[in-house]
Amino acid sequence: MAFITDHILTWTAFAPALGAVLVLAAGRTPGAARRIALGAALADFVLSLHLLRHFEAANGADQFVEHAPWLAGGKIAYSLGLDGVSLWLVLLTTFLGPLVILSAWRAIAERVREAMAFLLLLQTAMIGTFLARDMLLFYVFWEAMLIPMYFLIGIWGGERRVYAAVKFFLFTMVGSVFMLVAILWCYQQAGSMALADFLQLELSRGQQSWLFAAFALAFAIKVPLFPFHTWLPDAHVEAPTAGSVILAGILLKMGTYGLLRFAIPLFPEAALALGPWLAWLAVIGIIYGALVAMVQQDVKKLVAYSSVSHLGFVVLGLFSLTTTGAAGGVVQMLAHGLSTGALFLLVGVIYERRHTRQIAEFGGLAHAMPAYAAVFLFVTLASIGLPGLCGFTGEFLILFGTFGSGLLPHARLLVALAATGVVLGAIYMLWMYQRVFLGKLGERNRGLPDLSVREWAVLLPILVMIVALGVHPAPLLERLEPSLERILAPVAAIRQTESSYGLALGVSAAQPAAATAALKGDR
Amino acid sequence: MESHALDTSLRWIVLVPLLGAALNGLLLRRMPRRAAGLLACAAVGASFLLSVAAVVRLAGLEPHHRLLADSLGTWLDVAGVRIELGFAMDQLSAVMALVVTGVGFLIHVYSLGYMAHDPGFNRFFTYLNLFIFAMMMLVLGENLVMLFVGWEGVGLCSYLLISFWFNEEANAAAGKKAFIVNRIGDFGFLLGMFVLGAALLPHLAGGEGLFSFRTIAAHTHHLAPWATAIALLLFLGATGKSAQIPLYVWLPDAMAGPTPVSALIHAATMVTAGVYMIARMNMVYVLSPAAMTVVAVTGAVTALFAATIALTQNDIKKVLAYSTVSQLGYMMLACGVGAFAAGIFHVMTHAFFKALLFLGAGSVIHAMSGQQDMRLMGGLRRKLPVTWPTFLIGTVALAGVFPFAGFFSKDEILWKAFSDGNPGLWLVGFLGAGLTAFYMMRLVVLTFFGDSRASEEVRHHVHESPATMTVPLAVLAVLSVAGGWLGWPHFLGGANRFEQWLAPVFARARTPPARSRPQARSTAPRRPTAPPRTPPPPPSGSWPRPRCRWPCSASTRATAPTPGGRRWPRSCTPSPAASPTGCC
Amino acid sequence: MNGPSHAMTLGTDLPQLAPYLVLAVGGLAVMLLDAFTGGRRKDHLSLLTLLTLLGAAAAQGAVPADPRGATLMGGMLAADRFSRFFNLLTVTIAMLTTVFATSVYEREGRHRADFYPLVLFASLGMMLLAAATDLLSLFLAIETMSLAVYVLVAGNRGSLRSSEAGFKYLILGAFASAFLLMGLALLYGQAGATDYAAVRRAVDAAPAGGVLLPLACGLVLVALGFKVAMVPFHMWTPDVYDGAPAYVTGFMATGVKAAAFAALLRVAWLLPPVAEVWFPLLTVLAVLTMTYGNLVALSQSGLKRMLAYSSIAHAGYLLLGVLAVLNTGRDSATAVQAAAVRDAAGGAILFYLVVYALMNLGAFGVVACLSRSRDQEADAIDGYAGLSRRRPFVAATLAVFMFSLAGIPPTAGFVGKFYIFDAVVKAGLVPLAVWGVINSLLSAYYYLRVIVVMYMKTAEGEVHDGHSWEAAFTCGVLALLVLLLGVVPGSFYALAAHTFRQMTY
Amino acid sequence: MTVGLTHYLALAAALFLVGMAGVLIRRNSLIMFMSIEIMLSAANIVFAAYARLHGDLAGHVFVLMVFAVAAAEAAIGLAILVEIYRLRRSVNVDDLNTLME
Amino acid sequence: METFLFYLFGTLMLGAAAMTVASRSAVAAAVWLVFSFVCAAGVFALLAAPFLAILQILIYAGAIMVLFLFVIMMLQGPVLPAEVAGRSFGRKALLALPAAAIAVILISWAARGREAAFGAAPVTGTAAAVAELLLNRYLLAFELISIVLLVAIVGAMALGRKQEEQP
Repeated sequence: MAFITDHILTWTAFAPALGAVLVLAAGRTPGAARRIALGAALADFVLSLHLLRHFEAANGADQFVEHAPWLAGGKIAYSLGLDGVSLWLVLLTTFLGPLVILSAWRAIAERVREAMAFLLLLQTAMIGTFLARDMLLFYVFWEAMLIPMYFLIGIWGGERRVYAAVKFFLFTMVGSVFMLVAILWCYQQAGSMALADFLQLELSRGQQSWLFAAFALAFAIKVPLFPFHTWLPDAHVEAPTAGSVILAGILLKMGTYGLLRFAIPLFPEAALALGPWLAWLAVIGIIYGALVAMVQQDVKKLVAYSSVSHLGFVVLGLFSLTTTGAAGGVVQMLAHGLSTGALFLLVGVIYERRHTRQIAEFGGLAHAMPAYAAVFLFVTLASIGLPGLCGFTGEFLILFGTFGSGLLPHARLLVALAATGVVLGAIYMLWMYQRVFLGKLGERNRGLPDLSVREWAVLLPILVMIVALGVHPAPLLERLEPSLERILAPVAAIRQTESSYGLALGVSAAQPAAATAALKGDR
Repeated sequence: MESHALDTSLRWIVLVPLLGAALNGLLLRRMPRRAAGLLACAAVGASFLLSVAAVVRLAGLEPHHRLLADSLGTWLDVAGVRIELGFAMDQLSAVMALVVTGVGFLIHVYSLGYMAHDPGFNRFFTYLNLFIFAMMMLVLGENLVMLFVGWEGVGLCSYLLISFWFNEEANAAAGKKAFIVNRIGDFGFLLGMFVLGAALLPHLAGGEGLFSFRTIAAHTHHLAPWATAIALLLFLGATGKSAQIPLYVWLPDAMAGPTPVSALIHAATMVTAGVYMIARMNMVYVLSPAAMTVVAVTGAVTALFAATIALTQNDIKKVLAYSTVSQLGYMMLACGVGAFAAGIFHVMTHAFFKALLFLGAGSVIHAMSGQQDMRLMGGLRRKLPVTWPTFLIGTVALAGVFPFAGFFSKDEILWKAFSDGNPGLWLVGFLGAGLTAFYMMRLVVLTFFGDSRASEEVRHHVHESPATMTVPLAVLAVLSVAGGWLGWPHFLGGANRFEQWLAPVFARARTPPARSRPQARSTAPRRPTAPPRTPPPPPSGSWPRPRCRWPCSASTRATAPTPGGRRWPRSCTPSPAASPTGCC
Repeated sequence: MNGPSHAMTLGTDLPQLAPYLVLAVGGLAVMLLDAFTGGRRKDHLSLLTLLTLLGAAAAQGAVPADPRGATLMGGMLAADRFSRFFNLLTVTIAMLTTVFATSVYEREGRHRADFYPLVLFASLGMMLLAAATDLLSLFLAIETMSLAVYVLVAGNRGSLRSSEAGFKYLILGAFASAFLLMGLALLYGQAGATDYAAVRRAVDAAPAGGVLLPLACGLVLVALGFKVAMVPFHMWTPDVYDGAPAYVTGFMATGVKAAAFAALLRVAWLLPPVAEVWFPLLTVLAVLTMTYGNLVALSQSGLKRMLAYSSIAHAGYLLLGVLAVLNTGRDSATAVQAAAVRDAAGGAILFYLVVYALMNLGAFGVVACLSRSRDQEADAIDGYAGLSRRRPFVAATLAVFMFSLAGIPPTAGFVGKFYIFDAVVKAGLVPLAVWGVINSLLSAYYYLRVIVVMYMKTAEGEVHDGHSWEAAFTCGVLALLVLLLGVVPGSFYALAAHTFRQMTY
Repeated sequence: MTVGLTHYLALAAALFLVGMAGVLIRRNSLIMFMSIEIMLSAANIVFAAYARLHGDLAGHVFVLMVFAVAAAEAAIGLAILVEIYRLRRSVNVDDLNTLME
Repeated sequence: METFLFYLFGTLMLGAAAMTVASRSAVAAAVWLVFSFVCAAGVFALLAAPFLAILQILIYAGAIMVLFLFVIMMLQGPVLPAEVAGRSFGRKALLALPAAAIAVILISWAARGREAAFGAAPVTGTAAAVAELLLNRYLLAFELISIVLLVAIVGAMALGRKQEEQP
C-alpha cells in the first residue's frame, strides 16, 4: 500500500483516469462499462477518505505534498498539495462521482463506454484542479476539464446541445486565456510556476489590478458571476443529468475556488480595491438569479438560475475577505454542490419518466410519487437555506462574515441586499414546488412510479450529507479555518493594523482606527 | 459565566419528538394508523413529562441560579464565531416548554379523533411531531441561532401543515404564503442577529458562545449603540412569526390547514414565538426605548385592527384567526411596555383558551361535516353537549371575564400599558378588549344559539365528537379557567407567582454586569413613581443603563407592598367591569 | 585567388552530408525503379521511399553533430544541431506523408509514380533549406523544395483543381523567388561574399542609416513570409491547400512551413540589427496574420480550406516567436538575459513547429484516410457528421488534433502555444501575447465545429467513408504523440531550446 | 558622368519594378510568367554589378544558377499551363476559379 | 563609351521589358522579352561578365524563350482574344514605362556626384574563371542545381504523361 499512500494525491487524482482507460479498454458491453466506472469512482472515494483520515486538522499548510520537476528545469513542476479548502472540495468531487455514475446508469443508454470514460476523465481533471500547486499544472487541469464536459453536453445533451456545448466551451475559454497571459506574466516575474513563488511576488498596485482582473475574469465566468452567467442556463438545461450534476456540483466551484486560492491571495491589494466590485456583482447576481428563476417555465432552468443566485453568495463571502465569510463561502460551495446536485438528479428522475421538464406539465405529483416529493421538498429546503440543513450553514457564515467585514465597503448594505435572496429563494423554489407537486394530479402523471432503489441509492447519501453539513459542520470548519487563515494572510498583512471584523460606527473601512475611537468615545 | 446545572434531559425533550417524526416519516407507508398516532402522542407525552421533570428540577434550584443547560457540542466555531449546539432551560423556557408540550400533547390526542379518517393520517402526525421538535428547539435553544433554527423549523412545519390537504391549490398557496411572509420576517431576524453578532464579536473572550443569551446578557453594554437596530430588526422577524402588522397577512390564510393545526400552531404555540423571542431578548430591547415604543405601538394597533376585522368574518376559523392576531398584538404591547412577564403570561393563558376555542371550532366543523360558515350554523347548543360548554368557557376566557384565565393576563397587560404612562396605548388595548368580547359573543351566538341554518343533510349528521376530541377540550377548559390563577394579582390578594417566577429572567438584563449579583430587588426602592416620558440621556462614560419605564417589577410589589388601589388607575377598571359593556 | 580549394574538404564533410546524399540517391533510385518496372504494381515504390527516408534518418543519427559547429562545403551548409533537428523532422514528415499517400493510392488502385521521387527531392530541399548557411545554398534549397512541391500540388492528372492550385502556387512562388533573389543580390553586394559569416561581418560593420541592407533584409523576409503564408503574402494558401490532394497539403503545411521557419530563424539571427528596422512592420504583419487566418477560417465549410486558413493563423503565432527572438536586443536587459529569452523563444518555435507538424499532418491524414479517392476527398466538414459512430477511432484522433490545434490542454498544441506566449511575455511583448491568446480563443470556435459535427450531429443518409488501416493507425500514433507531448513536453522542449542555442552560421 | 554601381542598381530597380507591375497588373498567365523573368534578370544585373564591384565571381555563379532555376521553373510552369489549357481552354488567371467555389 | 553603352543597353532593355509587360499579344511580349534579354547580355558584357553574357543569350534568349514561344504557339488560338476582349491591361501596363523612366532619372539624380566609377575590372568572368569557382567553392551548388533540373525533368514528365497507368 505504501506506493499508494506515498503518492496518495496522485492516486486520488488519477484513479478515475485509470478507470477511464479501463472502461475504454474493457467496457465491451454497456453494463461492464458502467460497473467498471462505478468501481473506479468508488475506489477514488475510498482514496479520498484516506485523505480525510490522515489530514491534520490544525495544519493550514499543504499536506501530502508531491513535487516533481516537470518543465523548464523544474521551474514548472508537477506539484500537488492538499489543504483544508482543497480537502473538502476533493471530497465533494469524489463523493458525487459514484453518484453521478449511478444516476447515469439508465439515463445514458447509448455510447455508454464513452460517457463513462468522459465522466471519469472529468473527475480527474477536477480533482487535479483542486490539488495543483503549480500554476501551469493548474491551468492544464483547468482547461482539460472543458473537454469531457463539452462532450458530455454535446453528445448526450438535449435538443440544443450543440449550441450549449459550444457556448459553454467558448465562454469558459474566453476567461481562461486571459488568465494564461497573466500567469505567464507572473511566471516571468517570479521565475517559477510554483504557487508559493507567485505568492512571494511583490507587485505594484497597477500590476496587481491588471492581473487580478485577468484572473477574476476567468473565475467569474466559471462561477458564473453576473453578467457572465449566460452560458450557464443553456449548459445546464441541455446537459444530461449527470452532466448537470457535475456542472452544478463541482465545476462551478472551480471559479470560486480559483478566486479564493489565487485571485485574492496573489493580488491582495487588488482584491481589496476591486473586490467590492465583484461583491456588488455577486449581490446583483443573487437577486437577478432569483428573479429570473422565478419566471422560468422549465424546472431545470429554474434550478440553473438558482445556481447563479447561490454562487453569488459564495462570491460575496469570499470578498468579505474575512475568515468567517470565506469559510461560509466554502461551506456554501459544498452545500450548493450537494443541494443543487441533488436537485438536478431529481429533475433527471422526473425527466426520465415524463421526458419533459415543463412546470406546466406537472402538478400534484406528490399524490403519485410521495417519496419523490418528500425528497424533493427536503432538497428544496436545503437549497433555500433552512436551518439545520446545509444551505443555512453557508449562508449564515457568509452573511455574518460579510456583515461586519471591515475590508468591504458598504458591507452591511450588501448583506441586507443579499439577504433578500433568502426570501426570493423561498419564493421561487416553493412556488415551483407548489406547481409541480401540489394541487391536483393530472391525467398524464397518474401512475408514475416512485423512486426506484437505484435512485434512492443515489439520493440517500446526498440527503445524509445535507443534514450532516447543516447540523454538524464543526469538523469541516475545524479543518478549514487554518487553511483559510493562511490563504487570507496576504490580505490581512496589508491591513494588519485593522481589525477585519466588527461593526464600525458608520465609518468606512478606510478609517478603522477612527471607527474604534468613535465607538469608544460613544461609550 | 454563571454557573448552571447540566441536565442532559433537555436534549431528549427536544429530540424525542424528532425521533417520533423520524420513525413515522421513514415508515410512513408501513406504519399502521393506530400505531403511528400513538407513537406521535407518546413522543409528545414523553417530551411533556420530561419537561415537567426538568421544571421541577429547575424550581428546586436557587432562584437566581435557575438554569439548566445541555450541550450537544459546538455547531460551528470559526474565527471566533462560536455557536453551541446547546439547550438551556430557565424560567421563561420552562413556561414555554410546558405550554408547548402540554397543549401540544392535548392537541395530538385530539387529532387522533379529528384526523381519524384522513388518508394522510400518518403524515399528519409526522408533521405534528416535527413541529413539536422545532418548537422545543426554539424554546430551549441556548442561543439566538438555535432559536432561529427552531424558528425556521416551525415555519417549515407550518408550511407543511397548512398545505396538508395539498390537493386544493388554495391550500398549497396558503402554505407557501405563510412560509414566504415568515421569510420576510426572517430576513429582519437574520440581519438583527448579524448586527448583534458583529457588535459583540470583537469584545468576546475565547470560549464564549457568540449568540448565547448568556453572552448577550453579559455584554449588553457593548450592544448599546446598536440596540435600536438589533431590536427593530429582530422585531421585524417577530412581526412575521407573530402575525403583527404588516406581516399578519398569512395567518388568516393559514386556516386552510386542519383545525388541530390551527389550534396548535396558529394559536397556541408557534405564533407566540415572536413574543417569546422578544421576551428572551429583553436585555437588548430595554436598551432601546425607541424600539420598545415601536413594539408597543405595533402591538396595540394590531390588537385593535385585527379585532375590527374579526368583527366582519363569517368563517368560524377566520374569526378565531383574527382574534389570534389581535391577542398577539396584546402580547406585543406587553413586551413593548416592558411587561415581558405579562406578555408571556398572556401567551400561556392564550394558549389554553385559544387552543380550546380552535379545537372546539374543530369539533363544530367536524359535526357540521366540514362546514365553516357561521351563517349556516346555529342551534348547536343541544347537539354538542361537551363542545358547547367548553367553547363557552374559552370564549369568556378570551373575552377576559373574571376569574377566567384571560382576565388575569389581559388585565395585567392593560394595566402595565397604562402605568407605563401610555394611556393612548391603554385606550387602544381597551377598545380592542371590548371588541374581542363582542366578536366572540357574536360567534357563540351565531354558532350555538337560535335555529339551525344548515341544510337538511348536514343537520341530520350533526353529532358530538368522539372522546379523543372531547377529553382534550375538557382539559383545556379547566386550564382556561384555572390557568390564570397563577398570576393572581396583588390587588386581589394574590402573589402573582407567575411574574415572580419569571422575574429573574427579566431582571438580569436590567442589572449592570459590573455588579456581582444582579438583583432586581435592589432597584425597587428607587422607583416608587412613574418615570418621565422621555428618558434622560444615559450618562456618558458609563454603560447606558436601561431605564425601567414602568414603576415596578414583580419584585417591587413583592418587597414593597402598596395599596392595590393606588396601583390601579381609576380609568383602568378591571376587565370584568368592561366586558359586559362590550358585550351585547 | 578564391582561398583554399573547398573540394578538398568534400572527403571530410562526406559523413555529415550522408543524409542529403541518401535522399538524393534514393530519389534517383525510386525514379529508376519506376521506369524499369513499368506499369506493374507500385507498392515497392513506397517501400523504397520509406526505406530511403529511414536511411536518411539513420545516416543522420549515425553521424554525431559536429562538435565544432562547423559548416560544410566551405560554408554552404551547417552541420549543427539545428540542421539535425530539422532533418529528422523533415524525414518524419515525409514518411508520414508517404504512408498517407500510399493509403490513398492503394484504395484507389492506382499509384502516382512521380509522387515518390518528388517527395524525396522536396524533403531534400527542405533539409537543405534548414541547413543553408550560404545565400546560394539558401536559394537553391528553396527552389529545390518549391519546384518539387509545385509538381506535387499540380500532379493530380486530370484534376483541374489540382492543376490550378499548382499553377497559382508556382506563379506566386516564382514571384516570391524573384524577391528573394533581389534580396540575396543586395546582401551579396554588401558582403562581397555569399556565406552567412561574411554577411554577418558586413552587417556588423555596416554604418547606421544604410538603406540597402534593410531593403535586402525586407526582400528576403517577404520571400520567406510568402513561404510561411504570412499576410499579405498568404493569398495562395487557401487555394493551394484546397486544390492539392490532402496528403500533399499536409506535407506542404508542415514541411514547407517548418523549413521556411528554419531559414527565417537563421536569417533573423543573422541580421538582428537590420531586421530590427522591420520589427514594427513585422509586428503588424504577425498580428494581421493571426487575425486574418482565424477570422476567415471561421466561415469555411471545407476542412482543408479551414486548415489552410488556420495554418495562416499558426504562422502568425510562430511569427510572434520570431518577434520574441528579434526583440531581445531591444530591451536594456543584460546580454545573458537577452540570450536566455532568445533561446526560450527559439526553442518555443522549434517545439511548436514539431507539434504543429504532428497535429496538422494528423488532421490531413484523417482526411486522406477517409477519402474514397483522389477526386472524392473527405473535405466537406458537414460530411463528418456522425463520424464518431462510424469510425470512433479516427474521429477520436481527429478530435485530439482539433483540440491540439485549438491549444487546449492537455494536448501538445497547448504546450506549444504556452511556450510561444511565454517567450513573447518574456521578451516584454505582453500586448502581443494577449492578442495571440485572444486569437487562439477565436480559433477554438472553428476547431470545435469539426468536433461538434463529428460527435454531435448525425449523418443524413448513407455515408461511405474510405478507410485505410495504415492511415488510421498512423493517425492514432500521431494523436498519442500529441497527447504525450502535451503531458511531458519538458525534455523535448529542452532539446529544442538546446538545438536553437547551438545554431551556427 | 561616370557610370558606376548606382547606375546599375537603378537600372535593376527599374526593371524589377516593371516586372513586378507586370505580375500584379496583367492577367495573362504567360505574360505574368515573363514579368517574373524580367524581375529575375533585374536581380541578375545586381549580382553582376556587385561582382564587378567586389571583383568576386561568386555573383556570376549565382547568376548562372538563376538561369538554371529559371529554366526549371519555366519548364514546370509551362507544363502545368498546358495541362490547364487542356482541361479548361483558357490560361487567363481570372478563369482559374475552380477553387473559389 | 561605357557610359554610352550603359545608357543604350539600359534604356533598350528597360523599354523592351516595359513593352513585354504592356503587350497585348503573348507572342509580342515574348519577342520583346527576347530583345530585353539580348540587351541584358550587353549589360553583362559591360560588367566584365562575358560568360554570363553568352549564357544569357544562349539559355535565356535562346532556350527558355523558345520554350515560351512554343507553348504560346500551341495555345495561341483561343488564349489571347479572351484577354483582349475582356480587358485593357495592356494600356494600363504601359504606364510602367514612364514610371520606370522616372525611377531611373530619380536614382541617377540621387547618385549624382557620389557615383564612383568601377575602374578597371580586377577579374573577368570568363568561363574558365567561373568554372573554377563553381567546381570548387560552389561544388555543392553545382550538385544542387542538377537536382533542381532533375526535379524539373521529373515534374515535366509527370505532368506531360498522357494518362496515369490504370491498374
